[in-house]
Amino acid sequence: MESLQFMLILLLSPLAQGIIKKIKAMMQGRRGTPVLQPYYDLARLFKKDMVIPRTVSWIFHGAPYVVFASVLAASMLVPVFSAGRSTGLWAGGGVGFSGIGDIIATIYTLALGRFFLALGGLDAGTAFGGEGSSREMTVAILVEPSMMLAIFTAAVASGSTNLGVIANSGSFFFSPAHVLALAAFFVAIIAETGRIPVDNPDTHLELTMIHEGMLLEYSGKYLAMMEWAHYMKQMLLFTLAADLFFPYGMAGAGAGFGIAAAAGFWAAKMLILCFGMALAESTRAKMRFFQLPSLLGAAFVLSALSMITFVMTGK
Amino acid sequence: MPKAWVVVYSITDFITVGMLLTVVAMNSLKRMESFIRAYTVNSLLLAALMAVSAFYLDAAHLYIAAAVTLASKGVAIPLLLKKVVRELKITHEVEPNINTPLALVISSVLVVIVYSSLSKGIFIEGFTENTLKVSISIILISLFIMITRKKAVTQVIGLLLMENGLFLAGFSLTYGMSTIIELGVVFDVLMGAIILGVFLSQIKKTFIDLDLDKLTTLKG
Amino acid sequence: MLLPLILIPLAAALVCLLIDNRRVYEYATVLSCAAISAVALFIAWSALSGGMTTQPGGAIYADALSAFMIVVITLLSLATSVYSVEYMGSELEHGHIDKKAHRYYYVLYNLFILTMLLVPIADNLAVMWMAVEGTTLVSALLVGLYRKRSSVEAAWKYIILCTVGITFALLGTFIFYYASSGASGGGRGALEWTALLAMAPRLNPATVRLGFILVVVGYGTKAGLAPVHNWLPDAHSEAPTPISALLSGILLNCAFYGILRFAVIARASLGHPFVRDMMFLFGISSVVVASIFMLIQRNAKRLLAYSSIEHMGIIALSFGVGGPFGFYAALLHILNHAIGKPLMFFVTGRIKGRYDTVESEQVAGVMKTMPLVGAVGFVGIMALAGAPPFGMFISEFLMLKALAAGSHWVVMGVFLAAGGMVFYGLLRSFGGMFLGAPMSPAPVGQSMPAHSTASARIPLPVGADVNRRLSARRFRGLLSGIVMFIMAGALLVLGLYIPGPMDRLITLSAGIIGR
Amino acid sequence: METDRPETASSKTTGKISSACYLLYAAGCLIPGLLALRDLLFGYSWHVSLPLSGGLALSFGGGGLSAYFVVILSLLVFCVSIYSAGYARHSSAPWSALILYGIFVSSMYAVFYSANIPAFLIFWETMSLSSYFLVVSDTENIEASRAGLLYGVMTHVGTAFIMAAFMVMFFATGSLEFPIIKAGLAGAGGLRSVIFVLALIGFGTKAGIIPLHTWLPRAHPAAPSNVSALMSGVMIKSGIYGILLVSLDILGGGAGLPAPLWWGVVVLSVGAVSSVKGIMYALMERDMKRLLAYSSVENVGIILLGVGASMIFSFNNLPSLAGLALAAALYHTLNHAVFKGLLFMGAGSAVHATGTKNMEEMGGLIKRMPWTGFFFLVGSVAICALPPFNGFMSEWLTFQSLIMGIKTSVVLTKTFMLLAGAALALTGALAASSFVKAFGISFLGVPRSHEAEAAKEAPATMLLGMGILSAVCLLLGIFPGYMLRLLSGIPLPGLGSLPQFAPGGLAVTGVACSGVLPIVLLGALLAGAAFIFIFPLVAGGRRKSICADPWDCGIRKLTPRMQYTATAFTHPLRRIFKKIYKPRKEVRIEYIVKPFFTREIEYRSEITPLAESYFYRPLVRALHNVAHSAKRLQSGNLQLYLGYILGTLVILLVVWG
Repeated sequence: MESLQFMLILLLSPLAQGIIKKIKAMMQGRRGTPVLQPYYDLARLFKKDMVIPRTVSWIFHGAPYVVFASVLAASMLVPVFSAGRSTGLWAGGGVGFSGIGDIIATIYTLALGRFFLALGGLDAGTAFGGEGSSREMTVAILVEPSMMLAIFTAAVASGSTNLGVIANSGSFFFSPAHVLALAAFFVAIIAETGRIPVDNPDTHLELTMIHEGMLLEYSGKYLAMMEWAHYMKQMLLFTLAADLFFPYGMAGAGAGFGIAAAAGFWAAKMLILCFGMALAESTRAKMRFFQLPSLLGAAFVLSALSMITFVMTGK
Repeated sequence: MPKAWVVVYSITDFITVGMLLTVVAMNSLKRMESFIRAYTVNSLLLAALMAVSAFYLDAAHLYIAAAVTLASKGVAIPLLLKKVVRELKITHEVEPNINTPLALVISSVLVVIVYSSLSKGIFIEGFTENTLKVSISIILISLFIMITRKKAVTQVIGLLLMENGLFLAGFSLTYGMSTIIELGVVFDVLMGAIILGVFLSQIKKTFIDLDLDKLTTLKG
Repeated sequence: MLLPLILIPLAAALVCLLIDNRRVYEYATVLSCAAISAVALFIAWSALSGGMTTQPGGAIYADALSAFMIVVITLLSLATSVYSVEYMGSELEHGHIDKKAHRYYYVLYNLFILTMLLVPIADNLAVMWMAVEGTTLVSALLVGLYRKRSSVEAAWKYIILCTVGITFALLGTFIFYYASSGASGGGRGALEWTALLAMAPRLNPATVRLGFILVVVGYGTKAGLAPVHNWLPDAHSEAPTPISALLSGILLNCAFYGILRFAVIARASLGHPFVRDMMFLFGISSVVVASIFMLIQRNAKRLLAYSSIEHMGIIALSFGVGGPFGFYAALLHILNHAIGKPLMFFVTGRIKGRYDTVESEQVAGVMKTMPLVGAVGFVGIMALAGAPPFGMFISEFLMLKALAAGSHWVVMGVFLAAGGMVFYGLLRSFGGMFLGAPMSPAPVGQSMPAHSTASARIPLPVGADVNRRLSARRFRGLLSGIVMFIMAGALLVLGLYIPGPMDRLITLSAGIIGR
Repeated sequence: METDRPETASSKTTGKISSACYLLYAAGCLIPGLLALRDLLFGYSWHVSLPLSGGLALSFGGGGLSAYFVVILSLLVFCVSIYSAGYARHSSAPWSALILYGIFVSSMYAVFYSANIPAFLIFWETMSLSSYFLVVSDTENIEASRAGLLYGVMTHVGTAFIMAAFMVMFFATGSLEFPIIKAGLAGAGGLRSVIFVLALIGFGTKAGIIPLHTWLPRAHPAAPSNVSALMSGVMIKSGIYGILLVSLDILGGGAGLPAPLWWGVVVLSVGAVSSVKGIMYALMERDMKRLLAYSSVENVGIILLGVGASMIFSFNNLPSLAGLALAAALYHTLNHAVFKGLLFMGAGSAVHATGTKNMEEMGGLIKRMPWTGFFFLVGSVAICALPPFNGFMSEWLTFQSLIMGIKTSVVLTKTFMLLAGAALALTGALAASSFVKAFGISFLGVPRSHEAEAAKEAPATMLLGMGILSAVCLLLGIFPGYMLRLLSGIPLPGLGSLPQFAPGGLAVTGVACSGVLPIVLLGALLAGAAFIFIFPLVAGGRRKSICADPWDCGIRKLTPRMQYTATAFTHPLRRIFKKIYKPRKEVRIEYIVKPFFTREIEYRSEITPLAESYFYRPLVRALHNVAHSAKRLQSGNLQLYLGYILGTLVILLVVWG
């Protein structure tokens, strides 16, 4: 049963997107689109025909599959609401340890998706695709260190990079190191999911877009896959944040809640994060691309601080 | 110590100092003729020294040595030099690079260095001590003359002067080695002089002038 | 068995002097060199079996060390004579020298060999001095052979500097004699090396020290040890290429041989440290000076000349550090250098034959125009740079070993640093010449050393005569090419395996030096 | 050699013969490879000694570390030789190149087998020189000969340092044989540090650590591509081998004699700097092969991260972690050899097909040479450490060891490990970006030049060589357990105590516990792909797709020149990191009517490598100045020379007379 918990991410990620949109709309005093709008979009896109540029190669066709598969596989590695000993596709797995997938593996699997996303953007040979990929990779370069450092904090604190172990050792949470790390990680999520102030998910103004730039040539089924994968990535990152920094209330964890309760906790955490995201988006304005380093640099400083405080205080 | 030795010492010292003086004096000479003359005097003194000690030590091979020296250094080489000078029409002055007083000072410094640095431990007995020091001084000073003079001919003369000093040293240290060696060395010197003469004419031909300042095309 | 070494070259010289027929005197020279090589090998053999060969009269004699030197001298003179036939031949055919000078060259060549052979077989140190002085006089004439301004200048400097230097060597010799006479109680002294060695422990140290200083400065001048090396680059760059090869390949070693002989006595009376310090002083300064001058040297022959200075410095160092390894390394290095340096001079001569210059800026693409010469040349510079698997690596490695054992770290550091600079200099200059696209469309077919530019200047003879001359030329080129390949091969072989007899000879000689 | 010459009949036959020879090489290298594999698995070792001139000897030995490197070498030589068989057929390679290739390869074998100082030095230098000649083997290429000069000199200087290190060993132990030295050095005390520093400089030059890397990005591209594959794949690993041999095996006294703490710290920092800066320069390159060369610098840095961490751990007496870090380093050594060889071969066939190394003149190659494109893509994914390929596994291990280091060691080393971890993370992202660029710009999009338009697929043998290595990339990625089993056969500190796992699995236990099952990960990926392939058929049903021009903002025609160039792709980073890159930008505009109608706009942007502009150029300039001023000593003035004689004499008389 728990081995299928990734299905939650697969199925509910569009909902999360919808919720965020809704909250934003309400904050901006609009009624906004219905919460289920992302589902409608996906369904429609899946039904549409595709327009394929003449110039593309098989990379263009392959990219959506790789992107989606990588995000899905990554979410299979992550304990959503249960980090139980027996859970997980590969609990033990003959590897002589318990619990579910590895955080570094998760991050790098996501990176695989990003790699092909960028290639797909370049394949059509248009300026916008190239621009999108270039900026995406640049942002990734700026985000990666702070994200990894933030993860290190959690990993070192619990003495493992194994998400199961991390989630199980709920003893430490809300130590100063973790607060700082969480802040850094949140900024990282903003950048990774292409949210304001890094990127504007709703724009199609060529000169400012990053993620949309890469998707510009995609349509129909492929676009649906890309978008879905994007939603899933967003929710996956939320879940990761939860597992790493406030795993309290997971099933099979030290506290050992029941499945239902754990699922409830998870939903709550997700809602909180969605709200935070919406808040961040509607209170900030989109930054110029070359102002990003200051923001992400700040994130890096935060994570470094968290690491250092941990090294110094040991908690 | 037999009385003869004392005499020998006094005379030889007298002569060797004379040789040293001629060499030192050459620092102040400017005209080519006088230069050659000074060299001739120097060689004659050398020959005389050999003869004297040959007489007192009545060693036959020293007479030979003296004769050879006289013939080669006292007569042949000066003539050769004069011939070269005449052929190459080297008339004008032999300008030193540095002025006379300084040259004199430096050469005396050289003498001092030699006298001070040749440790007493070297010598066992005999007139060699003073003579050796003189001869080394002569060699160094004539090398110094070669350094200060511009003309190629003066280089040759300086070289020959060094040979004289060398002969003096060899003679004083060894009472003249075996004659064969004397002859060999003299032969070498003679050949050297001749070949140098050849090259002097070569230089004259190719460089028009015998000034050494011209001979600086090969650098680095 | 030693007299032939003197008589054969003398005879050859007379032949060259008297018979005015190019073929004859060329062959006479080559044959005499071959003959003395044979003799040399015999001497070496007897030295290996029975120790020293003495001649009635005792003025000349040969022990293992002399035998070693004789072998080196004769074999190299043979190679050079073959190369001379090609090189001077083409010089003649392109009118760089006239017929008279051409013959005159061979006369002097034989005399030069003669004088050089006299050095190692002289037991009497004064005789040895005469021989060395003789080499100066003869080779000075050879250096000035071209009668150009530059060559005359070089010859002049050469003869003046070397004569001045050598004067001090004779003075030093006298002083040794004096010391010996002192040792024999004021009686007649000795100039025979053997005798001196016998009484070495009783010699007055102060006297010996003075004498040794004078000898080192004197013969050091001739051996091209900095800071009294200045004649060397000029003479090497201006002499006809085969003579440059002889100068750096043998002559320097002959002069250094003089130092070696005296050093043995000096060590016996003063102990090793004094000799070591003198050698380190001159060795280090030579290596440093040479490496600095090689950095930006543009003229290939001058570059090689400086490299000779460096190698003499290395020999001095490894002799200075001493110990069985040190002495062995010194002699082995003498051997290697005597093969590698002439080889590079031959290569340079080929380049000059093709491009009519040895300025590295004006030469490019040798690998294209003369692939074999380029390949041999690369082998040569790698060997000279002391890179494995060539002979010099072994000798330098042995020296380093000895240095490390004696913990002379400063010397080692300087040597290694200089080695880097030397490698840069060699590779920069020669690499530039060998690589790149050939600038002027040069005629192909490298066995025929036709001057691309000079042949334009000189109208070549016509008709059947041309063919005959061309074929003869091709033949000569082929011969010297073979010689060059043999030498390159020898460098490689010495790096991997020293033939047993040669090894024993070197070991014996090392024993003599290290006595 | 890169350009196709018109094939005459003779050149065809030479091509046939030389490709046959290359196949022989390929067959030949299997023997030592398999033997070494056996030694490694069953812990055999052997030792032979041959006499050398001068009373020296050449000793060789196998087993352990050297066996591991021999395996790497053989694997790569096998594939590269097969590749070269096709390569030589179409490029007018001279005979010398064929022979030199043989010398180069065999000298590398000899280096790994060497068991005493003379053997090591001789074959080390032979390896360097033969590679030098291979770099300049296209004798008319002046740029190559310049690169060769730099390479030759730097490697020679490096060898000098190695020699010095060995000489100190000899001084300390009185022996030239590694085993005896190993035994004797235990009590050497401070000398060990001297040896370590000298060796690190010497071998670091060959390994291409910053700032000793300058020769690498010049020499590797200049060599023919099959050779650059070997140079980047294995030769620089010989530097790593040397560092491991000296600092862990020999100085470790065999018995894991712990290194001083600062050794590990130095190696770790060197590794961090090299990895980050190497990949940053790689990112800025337009020249495909130089990009790959710079990324080699990065990967050497990553390897050194592992080595340094392992040193620190063994100092802190944590053998299992030391083993883990070392395993990571060795594993990455193999991996880098594999995918860098693969990438260089791919680049080689691309360059061969287009006749240029500049990526901005390629483009769209994947449609013209699909297989090459595919293999290059595999290599790129692997080198970016993306699962499920091999690069990921070794970097994962490195990450693990660093994180555990942060957890366990003292504050000072904690900090260093922390920085190293951040560097590694940054490196990963930068690498991804540069290889997105490398692959995207040169293989995707529209051809940017006629040559690229006319490019042809490489011949089968070349593809075969690449194909094997691609397969190896995947296998090494999904069966890491076997690798650890292999590594635990090496007698180096900690490797013995490596935990064993199921072939597919890889895990860290002890201080921490985590692990991955790459094979399952692969399964997950496939499952995800399958799901998303099936889902639309169910949900949306089959839809047709229309072909159209890409979106052009209403300009009627998009030309290839409107694509994003490599320069443009990295422009943001050039701006963000301008402190490090110090970019020089110049824009030249020709006007018809100023300032409105321009005839031509030229935009040039270059970056200045720090090490060169602040260390090497000044050094060379200084040397040249010294040399120039020294010329005055040889002024051609005879009197001066005579003065030298007099001066020398007088001084000696005064001092000793």
